[in-house]
Amino acid sequence: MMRETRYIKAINEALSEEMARDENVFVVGEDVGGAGGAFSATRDLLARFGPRRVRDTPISEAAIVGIATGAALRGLRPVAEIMFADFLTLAMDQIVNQLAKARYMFGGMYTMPVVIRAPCGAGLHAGPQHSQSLEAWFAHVPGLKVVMPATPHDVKGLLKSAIRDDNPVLFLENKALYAMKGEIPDGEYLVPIGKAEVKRPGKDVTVVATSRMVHESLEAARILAASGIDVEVLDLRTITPLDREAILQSVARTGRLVVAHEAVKAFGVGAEIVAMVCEERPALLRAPPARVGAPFVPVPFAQEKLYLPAAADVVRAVQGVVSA
Amino acid sequence: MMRETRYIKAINEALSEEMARDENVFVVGEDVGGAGGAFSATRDLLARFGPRRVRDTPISEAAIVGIATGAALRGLRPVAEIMFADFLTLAMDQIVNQLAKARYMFGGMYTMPVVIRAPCGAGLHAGPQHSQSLEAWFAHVPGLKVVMPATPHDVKGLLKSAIRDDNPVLFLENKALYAMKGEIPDGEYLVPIGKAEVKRPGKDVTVVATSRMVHESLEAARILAASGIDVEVLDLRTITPLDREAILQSVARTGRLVVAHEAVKAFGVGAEIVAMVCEERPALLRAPPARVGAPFVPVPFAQEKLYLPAAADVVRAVQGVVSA
Amino acid sequence: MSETRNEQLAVLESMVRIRRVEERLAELFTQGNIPGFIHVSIGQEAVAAGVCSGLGPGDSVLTTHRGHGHAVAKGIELRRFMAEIYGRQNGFCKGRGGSMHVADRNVGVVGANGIVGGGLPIALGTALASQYRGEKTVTVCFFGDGASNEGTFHEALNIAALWSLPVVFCCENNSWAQFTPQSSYMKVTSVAQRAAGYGMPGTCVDGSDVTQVRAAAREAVERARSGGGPTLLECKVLRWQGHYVGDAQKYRAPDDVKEARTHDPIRSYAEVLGAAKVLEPGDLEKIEQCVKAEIDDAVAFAAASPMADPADLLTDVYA
Amino acid sequence: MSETRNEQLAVLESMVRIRRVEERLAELFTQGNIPGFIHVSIGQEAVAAGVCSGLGPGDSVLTTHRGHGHAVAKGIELRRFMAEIYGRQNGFCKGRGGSMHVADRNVGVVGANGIVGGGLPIALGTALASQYRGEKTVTVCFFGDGASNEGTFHEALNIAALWSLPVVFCCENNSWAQFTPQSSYMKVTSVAQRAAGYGMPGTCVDGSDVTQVRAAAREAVERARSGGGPTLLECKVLRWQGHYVGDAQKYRAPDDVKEARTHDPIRSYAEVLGAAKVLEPGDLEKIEQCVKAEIDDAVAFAAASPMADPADLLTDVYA
Ligand SMILES: Cc1ncc(C[n+]2csc(CCOP(=O)(O)OP(=O)(O)O)c2C)c(N)n1
Ligand SMILES: Cc1ncc(C[n+]2csc(CCOP(=O)(O)OP(=O)(O)O)c2C)c(N)n1
Ligand SMILES: [Mg+2]
Ligand SMILES: [Mg+2]
Repeated sequence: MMRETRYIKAINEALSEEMARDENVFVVGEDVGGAGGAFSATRDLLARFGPRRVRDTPISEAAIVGIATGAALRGLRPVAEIMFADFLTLAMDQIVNQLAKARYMFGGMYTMPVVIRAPCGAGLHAGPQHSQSLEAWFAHVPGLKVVMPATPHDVKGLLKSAIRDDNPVLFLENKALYAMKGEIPDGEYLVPIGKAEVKRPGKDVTVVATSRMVHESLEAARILAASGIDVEVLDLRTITPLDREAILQSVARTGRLVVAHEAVKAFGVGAEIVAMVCEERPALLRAPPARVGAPFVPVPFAQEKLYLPAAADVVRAVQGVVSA
Repeated sequence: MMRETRYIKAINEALSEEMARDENVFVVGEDVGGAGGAFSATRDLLARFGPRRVRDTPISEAAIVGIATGAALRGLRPVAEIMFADFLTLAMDQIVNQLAKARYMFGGMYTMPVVIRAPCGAGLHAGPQHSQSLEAWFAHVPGLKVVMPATPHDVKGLLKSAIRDDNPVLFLENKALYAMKGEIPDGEYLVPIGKAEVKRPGKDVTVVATSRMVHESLEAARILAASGIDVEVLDLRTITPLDREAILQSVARTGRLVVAHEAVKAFGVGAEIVAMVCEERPALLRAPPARVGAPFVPVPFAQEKLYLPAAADVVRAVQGVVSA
Repeated sequence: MSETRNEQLAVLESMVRIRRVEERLAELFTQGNIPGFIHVSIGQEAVAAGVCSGLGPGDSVLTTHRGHGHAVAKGIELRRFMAEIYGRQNGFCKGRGGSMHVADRNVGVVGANGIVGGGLPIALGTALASQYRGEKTVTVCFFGDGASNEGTFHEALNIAALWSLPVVFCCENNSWAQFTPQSSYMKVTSVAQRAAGYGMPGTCVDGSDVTQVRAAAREAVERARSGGGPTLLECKVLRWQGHYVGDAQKYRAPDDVKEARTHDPIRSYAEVLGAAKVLEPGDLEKIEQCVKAEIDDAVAFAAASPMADPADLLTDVYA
Repeated sequence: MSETRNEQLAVLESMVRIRRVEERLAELFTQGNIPGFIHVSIGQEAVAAGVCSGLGPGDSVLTTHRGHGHAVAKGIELRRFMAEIYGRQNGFCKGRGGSMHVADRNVGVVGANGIVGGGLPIALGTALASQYRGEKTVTVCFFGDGASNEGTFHEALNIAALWSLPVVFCCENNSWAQFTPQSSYMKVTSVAQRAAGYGMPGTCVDGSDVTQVRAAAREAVERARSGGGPTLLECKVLRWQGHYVGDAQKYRAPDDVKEARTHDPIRSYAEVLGAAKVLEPGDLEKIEQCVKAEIDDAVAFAAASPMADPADLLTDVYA
């Protein structure tokens, strides 16, 4: 049986189910307790699980990640919330030099089952310091997994998998999707980390998309279908470990590649995907690949619509690739 | 007239000359004063320019960048030192959300002439938290320039240009090169930011290299010359703004592309360069491109030699590309 | 202290201006004229007006997400201020910053900041510039009690004390950080008491009493200006409204809100000035009229300003 | 306090072991047997030995770049400790960490840290785990006076006090941070005085006197263990040597070094125990012999251990 829920509610369910399942799971972050989270992800968890397992913190992002790291070193399974992904900048040492390296640096002595949830992306007019998509940084850090779910279904299944994963997972939710509705199964289910999914099959061109751009790409596919171009939309879902197989298989089917993400295009995740295909399987490509991403500019407060990559940009890129 | 100097001494000269030239230039950081810097970059500056312009700080990396940002907002030209590039993680908010965005976010009200110097790279057995190459992160941040000089000549000329630049420049020195000797002109000279340089012309394959990998690539070129492969080594020197023209022109001459950097290969600077060429001028390529970079692993303490990309890796990549 | 009547009335007017500007902002936001978020400082006006009354145009102010009051008190031009909050091209930041990033270097509003605690390290630099040049100018850095738990607070206060920088760290302690009460984020209730750990004087005043604020600020500013170094000045205030406009404060006891609203810095000061015959019948009405006209004008300007076009959006990333 | 002779001798032995281990490390480093950097704590042994003497194997210790003493005092196995510093595959971290990252979870050496101040937030988590599980275990987090100026110090102490975590923050105040004297990085000279700003007890003791260290640590550990929350324990010590082995300390007055070396925690404690007839003639020699044998054995083990091969290097990035 399926039922409809919102993206943010799906997150809340995943947290609640995993906390009920495993006594070692707890959540920690700013406003996560009494207030139920800045975006309601942790609503009612305090009432259900009590203050031991739902921990409000001061505004101290580095410490939030440190708490998670230390607790994991001693066998707990923390889920930390950083209120906006932009504030991960305040915890980079703790994430990159401590958490991500702990297992390797200490010779495999520890497992580090930490999830850091953070809402990324623009669309709420939250301005240049509250709207960034920084996944490319974290994808460049050995020891981290990076997940970016695009739908209510995936966000729930992936968050549950992330909590059960024995590695640090940076879980980047898209706050512009929080209100989005979608179908999810009634019972428990998991979505595996590291597996992309074809969200729309097509034969002319592969659009590898992440997060909100999955929906823009699906919209682009609908538009392009009218002019006879059949687009396959591959939702990457996980950035690292990158599902190279799924990308290569899709490109093998379509012969053409477009990558679409909301982050700044330059030095973004799209570069790795394009480079990987061009290096490893260039013969698959019948046309040069293309990338869609934001211009090399901070996210502006007011004119987000002019700034943000959208379906029209994907349409243009696909048309370019198809006519090349 | 040319004379020989070391990379670290060239930095020291650049600082000293620019401080003498412009009263608004000052240096700030940990151990930069009485001690002359952890690696001697600021040696004798305190004696020459006094404590007003050579400022020892507490171990407070975020504050060091904040000092520079605030001083620049009021018209000074700070040169901040972060002792190891790995510690930039402690100042990411100040660098990315404050310094890099200030000009844009405040509508062009300010110019932000800040240089942040930081030694990157492995080779000194300094371990996983003191050896990283993180330039790809900063290249993904609009508002920053990112410079990585490979020679004593370039480090001096580029540092002087960085200090005169009206934008924030992240100046990534390679600590494994500090002791390296090279020729520099006697008089004043500048090396422009944003211009790559052919360090060795060749006709069979272009190796775009950064920092220490320039030397490894030159060594690879010597080795390959013996087997009749003529390698062009293009020293990128600046990561952003990327010198696309120089890259495309070189590939136009050679028809083949290898990118070599010390940073982790996945989601590194090499991805952008490969993607850019494959997207924009795929016809230039007679063979698929290749990247050389570190494996997806933190930098190990002891076995750096097994870990670090070196001439042999460039040789292998070039051979692969040439025989493709 | 010998104060002219005009000075006192100017302080009152400043508070009234802040209150009315923010009330209007809340209204405009609720009507859908303003994108994003709006954090008002209603009830806390005495701090902005009191502290800024002792500053000159060469002095610098850094502020936060809750920064309209500080900008207005420091003399920001209302038209381009309002246009910025509207997100228009004629705003101070060309519509790229909005409410959380208003700035006007000409009157020393260095900038607001969306990162809690993000301004404190920057204030070191603006203050250092004064010292470096031998100027007698000072920096005031405003921040909240929540911000006092960020690492940047600690790094900044330590360095300011060490270098004797001409800066006043002004903490508006409203005992809330977003939706969370202070007891959930710090064990101590006074931020000023942290000053001792840096070798810096710390004072705490009733931030609803503009006379107290002005006296403490004058002392701190005077110390900074004369080379005596920084001060941590804590002003205890009460948050009348939610964290942002539209926040129904379900997490907060209604009585707490009611009690907060009994502390009205404007009404109290008007009473004080009335009792002292400084404020005469009709004066307050005149102030209100004058402020209303300014705001009407600014809103009209903002509403008539164009949005940025695509080309505008790509400029100013680099100089 | 009623102490057995054995306890006192064990503390003395612990200090001697630390001293001799580090002297040997310095020698081996100078001879080129050890890659990277080595930061010794010679002269500061009373802190490691004194604090760790009150801890059990279930208690956690986090340490720093200058962390050999803490690891050794907490009972790290010397063979794999030495092998790690040699960078060998049989080291605790398979040669990937080296001196700055030694760890042995089995004896509660959670890990050393190359990032100054990096351990303090992590100590919150290890202490929280004790509280979460209702264990009576505690965490001790060592750090330097330089580290007390990082933002992480502030965030960590605030939260530890707020949550009453079972943690002792132990600051070894040696009045140097690398090549820079304390007067250049903080205005206050006592770190303990910062505790008040968090609502946490702070104490300062002579860190060259192991008896004082033990008494203060016992009190702090007892408080933590019994649910009384954290303590900031400052131990004033003297740095005999340079920042790292090979640092000629040109930036430091020779007299300062000479003076530092007059405070020898081992000699003083041996004298105290000698006067009390706890240490009898021949005891110290026996300790020295025993320690020397352990170290010889560990060095032989390390030197005979293989280096990692390329395949080893790629494991353990993920579980
Ligand atoms: C680094 C950072 N963390 C969290 C936030 C989200 N946030 C915005 S305002 C706020 C509360 C700030 O409290 P306080 O400093 O007391 O200021 P107040 O809102 O009470 O004026 C929070 C948590 C932020 N903007 N920046
Ligand atoms: C974040 C960070 N900044 C700077 C350094 C370089 N560094 C290593 S040790 C040290 C001095 C530390 O001083 P203190 O905390 O007093 O410890 P001590 O060395 O005196 O034991 C510095 C600056 C570092 N490792 N990490
Ligand atoms: Mg507050
Ligand atoms: Mg020290």
